[in-house]
Amino acid sequence: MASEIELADVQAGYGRAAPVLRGFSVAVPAGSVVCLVGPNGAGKSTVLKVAAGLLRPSSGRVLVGDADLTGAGPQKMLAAGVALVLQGHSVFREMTVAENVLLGGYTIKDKARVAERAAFVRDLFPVVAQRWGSLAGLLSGGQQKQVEFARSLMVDPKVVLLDEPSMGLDPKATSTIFEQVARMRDAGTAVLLVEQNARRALQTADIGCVLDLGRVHVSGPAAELLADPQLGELYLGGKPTHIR
Amino acid sequence: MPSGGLVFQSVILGLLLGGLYALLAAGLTLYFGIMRVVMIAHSAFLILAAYLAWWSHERLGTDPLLSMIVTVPLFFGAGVLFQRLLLSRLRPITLTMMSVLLTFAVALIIEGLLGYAFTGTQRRIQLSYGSASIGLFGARIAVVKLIAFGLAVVALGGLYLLMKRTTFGWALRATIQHGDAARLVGIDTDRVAGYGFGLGLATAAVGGTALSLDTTIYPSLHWHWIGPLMAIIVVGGLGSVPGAAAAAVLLGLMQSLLQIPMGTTWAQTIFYLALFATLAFRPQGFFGGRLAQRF
Amino acid sequence: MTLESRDVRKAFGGVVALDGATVSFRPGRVNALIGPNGSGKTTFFNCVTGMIRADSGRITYAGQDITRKAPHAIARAGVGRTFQLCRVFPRMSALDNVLAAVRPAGLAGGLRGARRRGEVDRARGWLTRLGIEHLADVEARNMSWGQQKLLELAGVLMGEPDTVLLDEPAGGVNPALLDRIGTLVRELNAEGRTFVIVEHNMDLVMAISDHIVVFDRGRPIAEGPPSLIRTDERVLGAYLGV
Amino acid sequence: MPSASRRVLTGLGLAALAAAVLSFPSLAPNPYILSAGIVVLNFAVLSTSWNFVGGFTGYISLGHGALAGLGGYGTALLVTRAGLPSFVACAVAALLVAALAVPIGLAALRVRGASFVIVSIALVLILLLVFQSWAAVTGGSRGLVVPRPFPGLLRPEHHRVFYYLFAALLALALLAWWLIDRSRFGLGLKAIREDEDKAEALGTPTLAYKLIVFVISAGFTALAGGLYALWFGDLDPVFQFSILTGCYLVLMALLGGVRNLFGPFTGALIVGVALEYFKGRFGNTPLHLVATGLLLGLVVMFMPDGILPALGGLWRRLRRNQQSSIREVTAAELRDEREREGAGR
Amino acid sequence: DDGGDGGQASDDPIVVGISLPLTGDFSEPGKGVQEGYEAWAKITNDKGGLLGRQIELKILDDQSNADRVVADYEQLIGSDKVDLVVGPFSTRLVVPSARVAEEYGMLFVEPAGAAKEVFEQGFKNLFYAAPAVANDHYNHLAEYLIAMPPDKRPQTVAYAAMDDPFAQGTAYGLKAKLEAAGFKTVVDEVYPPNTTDFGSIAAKIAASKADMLVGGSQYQDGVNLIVALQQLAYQPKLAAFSGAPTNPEFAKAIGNKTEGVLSPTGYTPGAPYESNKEFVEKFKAQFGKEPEEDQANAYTTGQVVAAAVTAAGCAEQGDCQKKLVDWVHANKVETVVGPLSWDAAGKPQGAHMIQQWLGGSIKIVLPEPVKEADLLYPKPAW
Ligand SMILES: Nc1ncnc2c1ncn2[C@@H]1O[C@H](COP(=O)(O)OP(=O)(O)OP(=O)(O)O)[C@@H](O)[C@H]1O
Ligand SMILES: Nc1ncnc2c1ncn2[C@@H]1O[C@H](COP(=O)(O)OP(=O)(O)OP(=O)(O)O)[C@@H](O)[C@H]1O
Ligand SMILES: CC(C)C[C@H](N)C(=O)O
Ligand SMILES: [Mg+2]
Ligand SMILES: [Mg+2]
Repeated sequence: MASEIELADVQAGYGRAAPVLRGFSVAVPAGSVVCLVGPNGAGKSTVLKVAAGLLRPSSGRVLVGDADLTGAGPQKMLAAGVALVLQGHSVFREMTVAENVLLGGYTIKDKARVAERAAFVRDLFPVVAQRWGSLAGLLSGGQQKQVEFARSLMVDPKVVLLDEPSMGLDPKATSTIFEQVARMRDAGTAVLLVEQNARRALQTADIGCVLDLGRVHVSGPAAELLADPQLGELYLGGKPTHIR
Repeated sequence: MPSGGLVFQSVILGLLLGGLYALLAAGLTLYFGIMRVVMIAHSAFLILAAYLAWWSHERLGTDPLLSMIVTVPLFFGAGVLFQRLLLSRLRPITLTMMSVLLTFAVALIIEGLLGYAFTGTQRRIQLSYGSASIGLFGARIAVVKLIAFGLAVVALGGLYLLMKRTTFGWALRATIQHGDAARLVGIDTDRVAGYGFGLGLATAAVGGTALSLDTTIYPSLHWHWIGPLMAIIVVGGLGSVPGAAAAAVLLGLMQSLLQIPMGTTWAQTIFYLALFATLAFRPQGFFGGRLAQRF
Repeated sequence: MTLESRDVRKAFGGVVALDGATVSFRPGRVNALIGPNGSGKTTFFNCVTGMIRADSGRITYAGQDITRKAPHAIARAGVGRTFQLCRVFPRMSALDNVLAAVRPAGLAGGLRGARRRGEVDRARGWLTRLGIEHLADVEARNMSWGQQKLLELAGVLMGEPDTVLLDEPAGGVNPALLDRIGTLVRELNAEGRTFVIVEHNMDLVMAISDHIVVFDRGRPIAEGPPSLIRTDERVLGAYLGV
Repeated sequence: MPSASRRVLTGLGLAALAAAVLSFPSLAPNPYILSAGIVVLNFAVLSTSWNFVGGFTGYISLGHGALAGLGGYGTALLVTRAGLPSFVACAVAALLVAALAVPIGLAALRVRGASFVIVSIALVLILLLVFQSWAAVTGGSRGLVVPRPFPGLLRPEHHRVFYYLFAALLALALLAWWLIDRSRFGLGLKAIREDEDKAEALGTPTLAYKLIVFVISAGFTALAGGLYALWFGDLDPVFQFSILTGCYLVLMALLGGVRNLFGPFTGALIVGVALEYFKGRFGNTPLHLVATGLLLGLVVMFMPDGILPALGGLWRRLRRNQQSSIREVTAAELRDEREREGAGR
Repeated sequence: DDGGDGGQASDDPIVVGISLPLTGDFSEPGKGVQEGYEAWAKITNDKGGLLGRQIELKILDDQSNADRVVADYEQLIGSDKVDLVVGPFSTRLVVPSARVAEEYGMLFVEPAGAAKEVFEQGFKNLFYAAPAVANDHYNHLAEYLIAMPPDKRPQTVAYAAMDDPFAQGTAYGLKAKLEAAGFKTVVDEVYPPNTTDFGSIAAKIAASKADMLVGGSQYQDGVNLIVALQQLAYQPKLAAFSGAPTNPEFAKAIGNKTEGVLSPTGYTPGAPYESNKEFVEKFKAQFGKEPEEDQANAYTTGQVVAAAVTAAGCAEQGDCQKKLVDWVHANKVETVVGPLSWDAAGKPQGAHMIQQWLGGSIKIVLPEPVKEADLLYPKPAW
C-alpha cells in the first residue's frame, strides 16, 4: 500500500549552521502510526517541521500521496491534508479558547461543518467546553495543550503530525490523546508521532523509528523496538524504578 | 469662574476633539496592540495624508474628502508593502525595539520628503464651509469638526467590527500571536500581517484627511501628535479599539475643559499625567487590554 | 527549612486556582506535587516564589514569612525553581545562562568579574552533570526543547538553592536522560537539598519521591508516601483515572 | 588561546585611540573643526551613557535627550540662581538629575518593551511643556543664558578646554561601562534583557538593578548635558527637550553596536560626521532628514547588531571558516563516555 | 554678474556669511530673508560692489535649530574665513549666533531678532536693522486708542499670543500700555508654537465677548485663530494681529473677511525713503513680486553693513570689525525703512506703522503723518 506521506533522503537545517537532518527517510502508510523517538536535539521536531512545510529541506523529497510537495508551504500542505501539532505551547494566547478552536477550522468553508467539529472536540476535551470563553493564554499548561490538540482536530486530515502531544498532560488526558490517535488510525489516517513518553507511544504505534544525529538509527515494527534491551537503555529509558 | 456657556462650548469642542483623537489613534492600536509594532511613523503618515488632501484641493479644487478615494487604497498598499518588505524581515526577538527605530526612520523620510515637496510652510485647506457652524443650545458646532467626527465614528466602528467579527480579524490576531501555529491552521500569515498593517495605514489616510479639514499642517507636525496618541493607546489599554476610543474622548474632553483654567500648554500635560497614572495604577490600561500589559 | 503554605487562595477573575491550599514540604525529602491539569500546581509554585501574589493565606519558608516577598528575595532565601514552559536567556550562551544564576552580594560583589575561574568551572560542572556540556558556547535559542529544559535546570542548580521546585522537569526530556535526572535528584537530595517536583510522569514520580501531595481543584486531597498514594481511591478517581 | 598577545593588541589599540582623540585639537585646522569635534564627543558621551540602559538591559529609551536637557538647565539654573561655580553646578546638577532619575525610573521601569519606549517619549514631551510654560524659572521660550565659565577666554581656546573636558568625561563613561560589562552586575542586567521574570526567579533583584543602571546612565547623561550647556551657552526648551536628540543617540549606539564598549563611540563618530556631511550636501533642503532616515533604516535592516559586531563576524569568518559549534555525539558514544567517566571516579 | 564698473575691482570678492533657517519651523520667513539678502547683493554688485569689490553671499541652512546656527557661524567665521557676517531669522536663533559673532569680535547686524531679550545679553557688536523692537510695534495704536474718548473706545481686550519671544513681545507691549490706561484685560492666552487646534482658545475669547482682540501671532496661527473665532460667531470691534495680515495669502485664508483687521508693520513697499524706490523696483525685477517685511529687513541689514564698510574702508576679519562696530554705534543710516540709529545695546529707536485692511487692500492708518487712510472703528463683522 502506498504511503500517505513520505520523506525521502531529506537534508535540512537552520541558517548557516551544520544541517540537522542528513539523509533522513520515513514513510507513513495510511491507517498506521509511526512513532519517532530519539534523544533531545536529534532532530525529531525538525522532521515534523519539514513534513508540514514549515521548514524547507535543502535536499531530498517530501511526498504526500502521489504528489511531490517538496518545498511547499504549510498552507499547501494543509490543503493536501497534512496537519501538525507543534511542540511546546502554540495556542493563540490572547484569543479565547473558542476563537482558538474555531480557527482550527479556518480552511473549512462550510459553517455547519465547523460547528459539528467544534461540538465533537468539546465533547472530547471537557476543559475546552468548560473554558470556552476564557483567554487561552490563561489556561494551565496542560489545559493549553488540550486546546491545541482540539484545534488540530477541527479538520480531519489525511496525515497528522504530532510533536510530543502528551507533554504536560495528566494521565487522563494522556489516555484521551492516545485513544484519539488510535481512533484516527482506525479511521485510515496516517499518524507520525514524536514522543518522549516512548514506551507508551510505541505501544500505540505500528512502526517505530529511532532517530539520532539526524539519521534513522533503527526502524522496524514498534513491538520489536520495545523488546530490544539496547535500544531501551539508550533511547526509551529503563524502568525508572531502579533509581533508588 | 467660567460661565456655563463656556463650559458647555468646551464640552462640545472636547467631544469633537476626542473623536478626532480616537480616529488618529486607531491605527496605532492596531499595530501596537495586535502586531507588537511601535509605529512612530503613524503620525507622519497622518500628516502625509493631510498633505495629499490639501494638495488635491489646491491643485484640483476638489473637496478634500474626495482625496480619500485615492489615499485610502494607496495607504493600504503602502502598509502592505511596508510590512512585507521591511517589518517582516526584522527578527522577532528584537521586533519591538527595531520597529521603533525603523518606523522612526520612515517618519524622518516622510518629513524630509514633505518638506522637500511642499516646503516647511504651514498649510491649511481653505474650504467654503471652513468657518460655517451650527448652533446648539447657545453653543456652536463647526461643520468641519462635525465631519471629522463623523469620519471617526464610521472608521472606528468599521475597524471594530472587522477585528471582532470577521475571519480576517481573527486570522490577523492569530498570526501575530503565534505565526507558526497560524500557518498550520492554514492562514496565509504573510498576507494577513500585510493586510493588517495596510489597514492601520488606511485609518491614517482617513485620519489625516479629517485632520486636514480644520487644522494647519506642516512637515514636522507629526512630532506634535506622537505623544498624545501614544498616551491615548496606553490609557486605553494597548490593542483595544474601544478602549482607545474611550480614552481619546475622555482625554479630549479633559484637555478642552482644563484649558479654561490652565491655558493651552499646561492643559496638554493631561495626556502625560494620564499616561503615568495609568502605568502606576493599571499598567494594562483603564479600558480593556487584558494580557497586553507586558510585552 | 520547611516550606509551608496555610490556607492560600488565589482566584483569577472567576477561576479559583488555589482554594485554601494548606501543605507542608519537609526538608531533606524529595516531595512530589501531582494533580490533574489545571489543579493549581503551577499557580502554587508561582505563589511560593512570589511571581504572583496570593489573595489570602500565608506561606512560610524555614519559619520565615515569605508571602509578600519579592521573587528575588525568595530565591535568595534558598528557593529555586524551573518553569513549566521552560525559560532560558535566549541570546546568551549556555555557559552564561548558568553563570547568570550567580547572585552577587552587595555592590562590591556585583562589580566582581562575571567569569571568574572558579565559577566558570562550577558552571561547566553542572552542564556536564546534565549532559549538555558540549553546548556550552551555543546560544540557548538554538537549542532543542529538551536541551533548553536541561539548561534551565543547570541554571537553577548553579544558584545552590536549598529547596528546588521543579515544574514538570520530565516534559519533553528523552527517557534515557530522564533516568539521569532522576538519579541526579536523588544524588542532590542525598547532599541535603529538598525538592518539590510537579510531574505527570508517574513512573518517575513514584520512583524518586519520598512524599507525594495530590492537588485537585486548588487544594490537596491526599498526601503520603508513594505506596499509599498509588492506591488511594480519591487519587485514582481524580487523577490517575483508572 | 593567545590571550596574552590579544591583551597586548587591545592595549595598543586603546593607546592609539587615546592618542588620536587627544591629538585632535592640535591637528584641527581651525576652531570650527574643533567645535565639530566637541559635538561628536558630546554625542559619544551621550550615547555611551544611553547604552548603560539600552545595551545592558535592552530598555530602549528615546528620552535621554531630556535627561541631558535637565542636566543643562540644572547647571544653568544653579549657576545663575544659586551662584555656584560652573563646574560645581554641573556636578551638582548631575547628582540632582540622578536623584530625580529614581522616581522616574521607578515609574518607567515598571513597564517593559514598547510601553517603556512610550514612557520615555512622554518624558521628553512633558518636560518640554513644563520648561516652556514655567517661564518664571526656566525662562520659557525666551531661553536661558548660561554664563561663561571662563569669561576671559577667546573662543578657540574655549573650545580647546571643553574638548579635553568632554574627552575626559567620555573616558570616565567608557570605564564605567567596561567595569559593569565584565561584572556580575552586568551579567544580571543582560539576564534582565533576555528574560526579566526568569532573572528575577534566579534571585536577581531586577528592579533595583534596572534602577541603579538607569540612575548611572542618567547621571552621565546629565553631566554631558551640563558640560554642553557650559560650552554652548544658550538653552532653549525646544532644542533641549527634543525626541530627535534621543533618537540620534539610539541611532549612534545601534549603528556602532550596543553590545560593544566602543559601539556608541563609533556610532557617534559616523553619525556626527554624516550629519555634518548631509548638511553640507543637501544644504537648504530637508533631504538631510531623508538621508538620516535612510541611514537608520539601513542599519536596522542590514546591521541590526551594529557595525563593530558585523566587522567582528566578518573577521572571524575570514580567519577560520564555518565551525560548527555543536559537537556531535550519538547516544551510544555518550553512554560510553559516561561509563568511562564513571569508572574514572 | 558684470555690472557697471565692477570689472575693475582686482580684489577678491567680499564674502558675507549668513546662516538661515531654510528648512524646519522658520523656513518660510527664512526664505524671505534670503531673498532680501540676495536682492541686496545683486543690487549692490550691479552698482559696482563695496569698496570696488563684489559681494558674495555664503548662505548655510541651520534647519531652524539653535545648535546648528552656532555651528554654522562657527564654520563661516572659523573655517570659511568670511569677511562679514549678518544675522539669521528669529530671536531664538539670533541670540546664540550673536554670541559666536561677539566672541570672534565680528560686527553682527541682524534682520530678525526683535524681542527685548536680544538686547539684554550685553552684546556690543549687535544691531537690529528695523525701526523698532517687538514691544514697541503697537506704540502708535496704543496712543491712538488711549486718545479716544473713554466711552467710545473698546473697554475690554482679549490677548492671545504665541509662546515665542517675538510674538509675545508685540502683544504684551500693547497690553502693558493699554492696561496702564485702564483698558480691561479679559483673556490672556499663550499657546505653544505648534498649536494647530484653536477651538478652546477661541471659545474662551468668544465667551469673554471682548471688544478688542490682540493676537501676538506669526502667520498661520493668526489665521487659525480667526477661523476658529468665525466658527464660534465671535465679532470683536477691533482686531489686531502681528504678522498674519500682511501675508499675501491672508485674505483668502480667512474667506476674504478681512475688513478692518489691523497689523503693525516696519515696512511698506510704498515708503517714501529714497533707497526704497530702487529696492522695490529691482526686487520686482529679480523676484517678480513686491518685497515684504522680511525681505526688507534683510535688505536693510545689508544697507547698514554696506554703510559701515564704506565708511570704515575695510571689510575683513580682525581689527576692521571693531572699526565697523564703532561706526554703526556712532552714526545714523538711511535705509528702506527710514533712517535708523541704535542705542548701546543695538536697539533701534523707532516705532512701527499700523496698517488696516480697507476695501480689500491693506493701508497705512497710523501714524498720522504717513497714513494712507483713516482708521476704521468699529470693524465690520468677519
Ligand atoms: N531555530 C533553530 N535554530 C538553530 N538551531 C536549531 C533551531 N531549532 C533547533 N535547532 C537545533 O537543531 C537540532 C535538532 O532540533 P530539534 O528541535 O529537531 O530536536 P528534537 O529532536 O525535537 O529535540 P527535543 O526532543 O529536545 O525536542 C538541535 O541540535 C538544535 O540545537
Ligand atoms: N494568570 C492567570 N489568569 C487566569 N487564570 C489563570 C492564570 N494562571 C492560571 N490560571 C487558571 O488557574 C487554574 C490553575 O492553573 P495552574 O497553571 O496552576 O494548573 P496546573 O496544576 O499547573 O496545571 P498543569 O498540569 O496543566 O500545568 C487553571 O484553571 C488556569 O486556567
Ligand atoms: C551590554 C552588553 C550588551 C554587552 C556585552 N558585551 C554583551 O555581549 O552582552
Ligand atoms: Mg522537539
Ligand atoms: Mg502547570
